[in-house]
Amino acid sequence: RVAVAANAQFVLKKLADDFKKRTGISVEVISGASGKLAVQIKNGAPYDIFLSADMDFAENLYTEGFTLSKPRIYALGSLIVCSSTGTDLKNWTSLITAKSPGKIAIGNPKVAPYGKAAEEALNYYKVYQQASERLVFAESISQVNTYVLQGVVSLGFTTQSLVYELPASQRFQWQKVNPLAYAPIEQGAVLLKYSKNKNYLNNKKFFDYLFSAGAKAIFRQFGYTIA
Amino acid sequence: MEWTPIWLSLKLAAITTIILLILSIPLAYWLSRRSSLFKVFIEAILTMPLVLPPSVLGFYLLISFSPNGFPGHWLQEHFNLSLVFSFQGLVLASVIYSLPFMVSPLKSALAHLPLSLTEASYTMGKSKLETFFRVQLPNIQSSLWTAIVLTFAHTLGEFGVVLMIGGRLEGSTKVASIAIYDAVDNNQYHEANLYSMVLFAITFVIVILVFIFNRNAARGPLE
Amino acid sequence: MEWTPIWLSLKLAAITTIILLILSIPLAYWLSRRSSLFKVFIEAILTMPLVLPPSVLGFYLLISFSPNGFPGHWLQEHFNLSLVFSFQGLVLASVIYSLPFMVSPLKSALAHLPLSLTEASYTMGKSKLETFFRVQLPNIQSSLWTAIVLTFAHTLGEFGVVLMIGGRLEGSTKVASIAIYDAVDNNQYHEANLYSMVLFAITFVIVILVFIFNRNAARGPLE
Amino acid sequence: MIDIEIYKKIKTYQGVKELVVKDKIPQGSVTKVYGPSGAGKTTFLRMIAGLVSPERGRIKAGDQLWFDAAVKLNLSPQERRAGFVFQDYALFPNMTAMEHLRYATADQPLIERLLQIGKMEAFAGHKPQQLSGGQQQRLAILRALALRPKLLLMDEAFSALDDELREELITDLKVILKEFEASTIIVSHHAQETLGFADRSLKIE
Amino acid sequence: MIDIEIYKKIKTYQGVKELVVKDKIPQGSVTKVYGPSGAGKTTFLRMIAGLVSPERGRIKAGDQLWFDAAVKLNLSPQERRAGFVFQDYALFPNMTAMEHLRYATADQPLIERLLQIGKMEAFAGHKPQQLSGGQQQRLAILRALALRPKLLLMDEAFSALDDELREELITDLKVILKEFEASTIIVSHHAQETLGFADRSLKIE
Ligand SMILES: Nc1ncnc2c1ncn2[C@@H]1O[C@H](COP(=O)(O)OP(=O)(O)OP(=O)(O)O)[C@@H](O)[C@H]1O
Ligand SMILES: Nc1ncnc2c1ncn2[C@@H]1O[C@H](COP(=O)(O)OP(=O)(O)OP(=O)(O)O)[C@@H](O)[C@H]1O
Ligand SMILES: [Mg+2]
Ligand SMILES: [Mg+2]
Repeated sequence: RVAVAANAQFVLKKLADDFKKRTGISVEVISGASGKLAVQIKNGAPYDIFLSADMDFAENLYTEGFTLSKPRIYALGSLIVCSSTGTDLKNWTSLITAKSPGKIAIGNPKVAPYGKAAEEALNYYKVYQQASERLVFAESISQVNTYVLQGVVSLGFTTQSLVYELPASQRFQWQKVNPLAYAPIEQGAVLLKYSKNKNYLNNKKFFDYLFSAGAKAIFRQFGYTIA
Repeated sequence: MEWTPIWLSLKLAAITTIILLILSIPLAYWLSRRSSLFKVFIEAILTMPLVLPPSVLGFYLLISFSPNGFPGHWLQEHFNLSLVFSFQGLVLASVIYSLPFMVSPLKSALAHLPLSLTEASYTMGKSKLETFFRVQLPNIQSSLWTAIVLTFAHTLGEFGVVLMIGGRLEGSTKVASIAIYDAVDNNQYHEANLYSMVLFAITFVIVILVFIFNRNAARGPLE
Repeated sequence: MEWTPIWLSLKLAAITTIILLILSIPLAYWLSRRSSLFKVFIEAILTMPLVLPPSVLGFYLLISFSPNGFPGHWLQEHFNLSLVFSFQGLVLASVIYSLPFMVSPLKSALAHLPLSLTEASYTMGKSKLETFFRVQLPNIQSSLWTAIVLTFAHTLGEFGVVLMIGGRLEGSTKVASIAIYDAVDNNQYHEANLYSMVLFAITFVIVILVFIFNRNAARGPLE
Repeated sequence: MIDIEIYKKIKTYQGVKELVVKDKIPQGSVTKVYGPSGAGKTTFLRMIAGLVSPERGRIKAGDQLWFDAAVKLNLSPQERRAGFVFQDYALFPNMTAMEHLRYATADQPLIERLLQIGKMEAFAGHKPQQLSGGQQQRLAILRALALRPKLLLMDEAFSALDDELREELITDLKVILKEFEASTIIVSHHAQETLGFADRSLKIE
Repeated sequence: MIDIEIYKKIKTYQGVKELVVKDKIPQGSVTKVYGPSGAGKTTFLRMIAGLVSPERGRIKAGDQLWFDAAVKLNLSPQERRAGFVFQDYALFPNMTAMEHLRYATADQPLIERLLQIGKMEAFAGHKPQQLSGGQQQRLAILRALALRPKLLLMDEAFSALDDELREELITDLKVILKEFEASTIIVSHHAQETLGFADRSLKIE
């Protein structure tokens, strides 16, 4: 059983399919907010592998002794700015300074890594002040996506992988945010102590597979960069 | 710990409860009178928002009231009222979500009241309105207070809907339940405990006062 | 769309409602009898779980019943019973969370019943138990069914607590509310709508049937 | 004068029987209604007060038409404003005796006078459940009188009063009813109970 | 024989007055209790049935002690099992007449006989709110009798019955009470009502 941060669940399903094709071993994917998953793991959740949306939760589990290994970075996330209202995003900073109506959604910087990155990016471009009264803070990256796709907000900052998950019919504009504008979004994976209980070999096999060339290709395909 | 979220929560719960009182009293009255299949149908409909997970209810509300949607656009245009990411939106959502907890107990209590009380009042020339407020309502006091307490508490604890359509704006939609939720998510257990305690303490005092008041009001002068 | 989550949800709601009935009936009876300050206190306490956001309540329950904690460890040791990440855990959480919605309306309804009915039954040599089940309870039928419907619906819609202490294990803790929530989170709006519709339809039919049944039962044979 | 002609089907397990009442009640009179238990006496009073509708017939009070099945006219209980003393009293559990009377009228001197007639001064602050049966019955009578009704309907209104109290009450009632120019219809099982009060009678079977 | 000596304070706005009753009720007798409204007659019956506790005194039924303030003995209403006809009937809204009697006894022949005595056969399937006042009162009496009580307490039990019906009922009651070897205490306002029924009387003031 793999517990995965909400932002990576889509790609993980692809990986699971690929892994099954290669080895015949099936993988159950459980997604949720990283923080919540971490709390659950500390309190006995029956998960074998944990893919966090950042490093902190993975590190924390490691230092408290719930893992078999040090956390490893399985991918670096990319931040995009996006909209479904038809605006041209080439010059997105000017959209913010222009004080056009409509809200801007980012993840809650306190808990969501992409929210933190978005905040950093806004500061980097020195538009945070102007943006601040239009900002709304979503619970998670999925909620940002919902806000954007439903057109409730005119701009949103989210993960690039969203782009590859959408059906072709969806009206959607996006623009990559310069990676220099925010600290890299390192996503850490750990093999959990629980994995020893059952099918340890299969668990280990999948964990190793995450860092294989085949997996990396799939990650790239969904807009992640690999360190 | 900040006090704004707590204050916002209490304000939201109080406003919601008052609006629900105003809505539910006539609704419960209407439902309690000779029941037709149509009323049974309406009553079942009122219960439906409960069945959805709050955040999904929030999602549907979000779609309906987003500036793209017709109702949302219309409200924005004509009243400059936005129901997403605003305190008003939270009130609306809480009202929809807690409605059955107010209406149903009142309706049952009214249905249990002996018919002869209203009949006596009617023969005295009293209108249905006056009869309702001076005879029927005072005689279901205990149910009324129970409904008020449940609605108030339920609104304080609500966070699914609020999380979806609120957007965590300091001072307008970041209520206490969201603050606690964030604190837990953020490993700030101490802060979460603190918020919980304060919310508990305040609510506990309110609830106890209501119950004691209710108990004394129900008693006769000679007991 | 899969049927397992729907089926799980209905099972959870049904079991929770039955357990709550068994717990709440004596509790409501006890609370409805001459009220002391102590009872007022207990009643207020019962309302408290409502005040917390469900996921935070879930968090506290998770900590209490985790194998690390004492109660969780003890249960695991002696009964091989785990209350986290198991269906049993969901039942426990739902029971705690929905308790006031069952107890309070029943208590109010019992308190409104004329005392002379129980007195008459006592002089007939009937025990308190028999009097309760054959005189008091049948005369608050309408409140009883209302409480049952509210509890059932509320349990179906619950997802905060359930998400926290249940995880989303296929076939045991991934209930319909979580499936819908996930679908929305994954932008699978079509699937979310489908789940919502099915849940709506099933609940609507159940609720309507209960209300019609209740309405007919309340009527006399000559009406 | 109240002109009554009504037909009403009463359903029981015995089958359906038709209640037929025709009567002209002179202004200011006291009419005693009697008949076996279950004959429809209470139903009759309820039809006059407007709480139950007859199937056919008409009720005319003075020159005002209260009910006429032919023209589908049916005044509400509020419009008829008949003083009604219910067989089971129908007192309001939330009100003290004084509040009952205040609910009926704002005329404080009348309230004082009524409390005195009913010997209820000492119980003005009691709620119904703190009153004895006879006290409740007297309160029900006083409440109906407080309306200054033109028509007073009493259903077994003296059944819980002892002979002495009843006779004193009747003496006072006669005075006050004359003052109000009210007509009275009283259902009673005991011939003796309405002796010296009723001046005419009507049998219902 | 029932040996009664009780003291009970009654609180009213008039102040507190003490109700004192001392009496010895012979086995099989019918005692009529009378006195002004509000004197405490209903309270007296409730104390005997165990629904209200006196402050001081004792109640002894046969050789069984029911209440003794001195030794803090107080049997519950269930243990005393006195048949009680309440002034306001206290019928169960959820039960039909037949179900009331079945609740009291499993003895079907007795039920049939009681329904006949009360002329209630045709109403066996009615719930209280579908019964007339007199029918409700008769049901209350039948329900108390269905217990085969050794002691029957009746509070204004004939007030809603007409003279003819009451006399027939009393004739039947006397037979059945003798059969049950029951003693009876009946509160009544009307001297006439208990004529030919009560064989002794007790005044409460
Ligand atoms: N719950 C109560 N609280 C306060 N006072 C009460 C209560 N019940 C009865 N009383 C008072 O106690 C007194 C005696 O009441 P009780 O019902 O025994 O009278 P009673 O002799 O049966 O009168 P009646 O013939 O009118 O039925 C009355 O004055 C009444 O006001
Ligand atoms: N809600 C009801 N449903 C069915 N039948 C009813 C209802 N109310 C009354 N009845 C029947 O109608 C008949 C007339 O009732 P009503 O109360 O008018 O009698 P009454 O003359 O007042 O008798 P009493 O002297 O016993 O009070 C009775 O046989 C009764 O059983
Ligand atoms: Mg009658
Ligand atoms: Mg009495």
